[in-house]
Amino acid sequence: MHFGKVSIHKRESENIYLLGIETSKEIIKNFQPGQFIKIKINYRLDPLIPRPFTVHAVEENNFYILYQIKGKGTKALSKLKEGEEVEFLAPLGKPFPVLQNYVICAGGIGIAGFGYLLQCANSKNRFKPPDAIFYGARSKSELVRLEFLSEFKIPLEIATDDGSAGYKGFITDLIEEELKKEHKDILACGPLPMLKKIAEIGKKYKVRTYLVMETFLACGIGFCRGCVIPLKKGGYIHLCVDGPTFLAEEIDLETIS
Amino acid sequence: MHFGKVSIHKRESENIYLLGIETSKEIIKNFQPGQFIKIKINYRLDPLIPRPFTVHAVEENNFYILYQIKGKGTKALSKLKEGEEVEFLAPLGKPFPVLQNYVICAGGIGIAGFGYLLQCANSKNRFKPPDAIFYGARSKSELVRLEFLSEFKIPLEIATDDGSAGYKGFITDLIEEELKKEHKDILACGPLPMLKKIAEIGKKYKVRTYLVMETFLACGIGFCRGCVIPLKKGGYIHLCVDGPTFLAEEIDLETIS
Amino acid sequence: MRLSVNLNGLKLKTPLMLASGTWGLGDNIDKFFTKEEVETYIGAFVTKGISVNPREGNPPPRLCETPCGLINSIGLENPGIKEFKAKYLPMLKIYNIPIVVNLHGEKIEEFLELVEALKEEEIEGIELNISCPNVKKGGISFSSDPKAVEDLVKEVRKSWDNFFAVKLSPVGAVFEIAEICQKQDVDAIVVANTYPALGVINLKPLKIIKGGLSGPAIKPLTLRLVYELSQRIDISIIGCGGIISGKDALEYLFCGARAFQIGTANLIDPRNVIKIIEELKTFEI
Amino acid sequence: MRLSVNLNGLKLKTPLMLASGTWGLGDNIDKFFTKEEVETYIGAFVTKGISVNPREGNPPPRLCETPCGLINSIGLENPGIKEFKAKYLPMLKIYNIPIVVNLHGEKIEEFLELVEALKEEEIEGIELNISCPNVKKGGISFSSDPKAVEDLVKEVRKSWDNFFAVKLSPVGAVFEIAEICQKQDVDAIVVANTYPALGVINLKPLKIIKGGLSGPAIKPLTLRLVYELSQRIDISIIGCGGIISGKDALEYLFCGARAFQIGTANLIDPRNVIKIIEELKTFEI
Ligand SMILES: Cc1cc2nc3c(=O)[nH]c(=O)nc-3n(C[C@H](O)[C@H](O)[C@H](O)COP(=O)(O)OP(=O)(O)OC[C@H]3O[C@@H](n4cnc5c(N)ncnc54)[C@H](O)[C@@H]3O)c2cc1C
Ligand SMILES: Cc1cc2nc3c(=O)[nH]c(=O)nc-3n(C[C@H](O)[C@H](O)[C@H](O)COP(=O)(O)OP(=O)(O)OC[C@H]3O[C@@H](n4cnc5c(N)ncnc54)[C@H](O)[C@@H]3O)c2cc1C
Ligand SMILES: Cc1cc2nc3c(=O)[nH]c(=O)nc-3n(C[C@H](O)[C@H](O)[C@H](O)COP(=O)(O)O)c2cc1C
Ligand SMILES: Cc1cc2nc3c(=O)[nH]c(=O)nc-3n(C[C@H](O)[C@H](O)[C@H](O)COP(=O)(O)O)c2cc1C
Ligand code: FES
Ligand code: FES
Repeated sequence: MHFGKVSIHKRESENIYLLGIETSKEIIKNFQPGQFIKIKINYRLDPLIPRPFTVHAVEENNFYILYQIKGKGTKALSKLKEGEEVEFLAPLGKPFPVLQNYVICAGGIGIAGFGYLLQCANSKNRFKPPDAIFYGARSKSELVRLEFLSEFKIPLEIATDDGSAGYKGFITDLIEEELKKEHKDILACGPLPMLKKIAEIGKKYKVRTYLVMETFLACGIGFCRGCVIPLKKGGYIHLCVDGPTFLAEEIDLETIS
Repeated sequence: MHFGKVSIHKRESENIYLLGIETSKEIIKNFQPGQFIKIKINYRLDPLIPRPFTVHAVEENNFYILYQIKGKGTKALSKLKEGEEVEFLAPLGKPFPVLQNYVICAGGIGIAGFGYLLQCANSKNRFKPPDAIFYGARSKSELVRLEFLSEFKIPLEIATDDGSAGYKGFITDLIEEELKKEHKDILACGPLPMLKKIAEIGKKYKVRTYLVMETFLACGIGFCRGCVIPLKKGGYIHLCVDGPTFLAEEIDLETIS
Repeated sequence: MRLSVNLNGLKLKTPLMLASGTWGLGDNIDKFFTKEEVETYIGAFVTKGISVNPREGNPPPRLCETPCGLINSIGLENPGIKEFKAKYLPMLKIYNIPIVVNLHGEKIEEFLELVEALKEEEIEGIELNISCPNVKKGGISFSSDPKAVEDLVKEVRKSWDNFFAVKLSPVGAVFEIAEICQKQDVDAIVVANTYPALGVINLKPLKIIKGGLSGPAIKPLTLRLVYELSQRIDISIIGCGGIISGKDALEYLFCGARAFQIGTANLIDPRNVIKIIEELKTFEI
Repeated sequence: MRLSVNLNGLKLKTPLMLASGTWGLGDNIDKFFTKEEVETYIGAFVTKGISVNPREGNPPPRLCETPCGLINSIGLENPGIKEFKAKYLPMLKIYNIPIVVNLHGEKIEEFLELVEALKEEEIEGIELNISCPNVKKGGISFSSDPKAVEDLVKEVRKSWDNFFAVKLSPVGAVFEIAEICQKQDVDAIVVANTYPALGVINLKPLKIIKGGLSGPAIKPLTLRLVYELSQRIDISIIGCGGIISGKDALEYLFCGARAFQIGTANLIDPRNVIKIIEELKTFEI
């Protein structure tokens, strides 16, 4: 595990927090967008297993994660104070694929990983900027990091379930509108129902569609074989080493719930 | 459980901390010297069982505990930050006996409970001030709260194992000197070997000798029957409801290790 | 969710029962609960294990904390049936909730003597502890000897008409014994008691404690037993093992238990009872 | 303390073995350890359970965290003996430490086929998994069928001269099987595998996982088994269950184990191995 220190810990919405961790440049220089870290939550035995979070952004010798409170691990994480030491394993998993003409689609906390993608694309890295960012949430108050996202000068399309900001309805409706106009690849992260819908749309418009998947992880490094995603062709693939981003057509989304 | 807020958390020596908890006067007004609280350490499941600490001092709507890091519970406790909420059960156990001509004897962290006794004795309460405080520790750096103790204008006799402050040797040597001069009752709290020695001295000089005992507690309230101290006459007594202070002659100190 | 439960005639206002040995014998209840709270939140009292003669219990150490668990080796300290009836039962009777007396015997005759002594009292139920792992005779031997359990249960059923539960050990011939209970018309089985465990108090010189493990650590183990048993047999199951939150309790109820007992949770905070029921109430079902 | 151990001829530089299924098959070791670290800290590798044919394992969910524990239901995903020998074994051979292959079969013939396939390799040892609680045939049945274990162990011992360990299930006929192993000249028993457990992934609709519980939660249970076994029999015991610190490891060594394996600790932090051994080193003995 690597060591770091909490440099910032900020509430971004009722349930979403931004956590900055200061560590060495040596460590951070290996991070690529789409990869994740596994962070040890408190120094005692409960929760036992470190939890995974995508790298949200990088700045000098700091990196950031953006996380939503779900259960006991994230609740415990939210008690971390600035200055406290944290242990983490990183970088883990495979980076996002390098795409050319594409849009990104985030549902809720699914926005987390795209921050770093935008940063990299912005700094003449091998990653290219997306043509647009589609970002949906339940309501306006749950849309986070808008200021940060707007820095990249990329068209931002917003949808909320209650219409309190942007389009009223699912973000997938907006994506479908976009694809009707022009075929573009999709890179999507968000709740399972959204991903299933995206996979349908991607299939319909015959565009390459990548989904960032989730599952409970133990080791995060290929040791335990616990993080399987079922494949359409039969058998399984391991999220922590082969993912978390997968081509939609290869995954057996039906059997996942 | 009652709720409180950390009002102060201060390191007093390498391993000893002073923790102040702000709560309501309603709760504190029931506290008597010698009683203890059981504090829930962190909001997760490890450590599972709240740990017991004697009331060290009381001030307005704050009470204090003085504790030494021993294992995982006290280590976790030491991470509490000012302003954080804590849950505790209190007051538990029986108060110190009310003695007339007596000395108190503290070994190491055994000093904790006597602070509140001195405060009470000072405020024309039914508790009487001791004739002297005997306080021993391994070395000068482990003698804590000396300034606070000196406020009560009671003779303070110090001993350290290494002679870095006061008498070089065991505090029990000084007590024996004192008893040779004049017979006085003893109220003692400290490590088991010290308590055994005190019991011997008490017997030799035929004075009433009270020992504050320790054992791992679960409920702290008489429910579980886990906190037994063996009696000389056979059978057991329960530390959490009948103690923690016991007449030395009643306890079977031999079998305790 | 609806809280009241009827366990073969034993009517509980809530499915929560206070597990044996973890809240005393009624002597300190009033320090932590009002009468109204007791009657609102607690489905039933289960007493500390009572034996024919008083028992002073095991020498210390009797407790050891382990990761998310607690080992105890109390050794069934209790005042004996006579003093229980004279001194403690009247304190419990103040409350208008069912009392279930947990019985400990080392032989069938002892159990029958206890049952006899309770007949004249207004007591809603009994629970046979055939599982205590701390006492060599009695406990351990019954749980690995289905035939002995059959004889015991048959005799007790003959002489006790009210609610009759058997508390199983989680080790040994669990499934066989559960089936025997069903066949012998036992009203419910409590699944389960603590797990045989060892804690190291000191390494050098080695000082250990052998006792029963309870608390959150064992929840996934006992939950498995409850689930498997509920799939195989029809007798009412009272789940018991590691419950400290409303969610834990719901897991038991969804996995086949009709009621549940909480033990270690009482030791952590006597008012956990209230937190658990309040949490259950908010659950939509 | 002195770290090296000789287990009936199997020479370990440290008493720490990497438990089966919790560090892969050597494919990622070099990302977390230098060769020197491996050879300094790790007493022996125990591979993931290998079967005759490749197995793709169970459908998700395969994991569920519980209080201080982890339930897994991997279902023995492995590439099969042939690919193991061709692809993975060479990666392990890079390191100068003993390799123990964990074998999984559902019948005696399968185990013998595996042993045969390993004879031509330079492998220091084998460990029979007769305890995996996830696979209906094989695992569960062996651990509750001492006679079947006797036949199995006798046959394997005939055809395997190097180090031979049997990994017990903590449930079932533990003591009987341990005695059989001793009688049949098995070199060591691993005490023990995971405990049958159930985790609730979702309440409504109910989604559960049945699998084996590992991690700190089970330490007091397995420690008890190790202690009781070491009091009764003479065979070398390798303790395994819930070790995540040097102190945990010492508890096993003081309670009768001659070496130990760590499983879940590897999943929490692959470098826990080093922390554990460094902690052991500082212990005065
Ligand atoms: C590669 C990866 C990257 C991630 N990046 C982010 C990120 O950037 N930001 C973010 O907020 N979150 C991210 N997550 C999700 C995050 O890791 C989880 O929300 C977090 O681990 C939840 O932990 P918890 O202890 O709070 O909740 P838990 O108490 O662990 O429970 C969370 C939920 O998961 C369910 N659950 C538990 N076990 C299983 C199982 N075996 N199978 C299915 N469901 C189960 C529980 O029932 C519960 O509903 C990522 C996940 C992965 C795999
Ligand atoms: C009534 C009472 C009042 C107290 N007041 C104070 C106080 O004012 N200040 C203060 O600093 N401390 C006080 N203590 C002691 C304090 O409660 C303990 O030091 C603390 O609980 C240790 O917790 P821990 O988790 O840090 O250590 P733990 O990890 O619990 O271990 C501490 C030590 O106890 C040993 N141990 C564990 N279980 C047992 C057992 N069953 N039997 C014997 N030994 C065991 C462990 O091996 C270890 O050496 C008091 C204790 C009691 C009973
Ligand atoms: C301190 C203590 C004392 C116990 N005494 C008894 C007893 O006398 N009789 C009995 O049947 N069970 C006894 N038990 C077991 C509990 O009733 C309960 O079955 C067990 O602790 C598991 O539940 P839990 O995990 O909620 O604690 C005792 C448990 C503890 C912790
Ligand atoms: C993810 C996972 C996979 C495992 N796979 C195997 C296996 O293939 N064969 C086996 O004998 N034991 C297997 N085990 C059991 C471990 O080797 C070990 O016996 C058990 O986890 C208890 O030790 P621990 O508490 O240190 O994890 C596995 C355990 C885990 C957690
Ligand atoms: S989480 Fe262990 S292999 Fe993926
Ligand atoms: S600690 Fe439970 S009775 Fe004293």
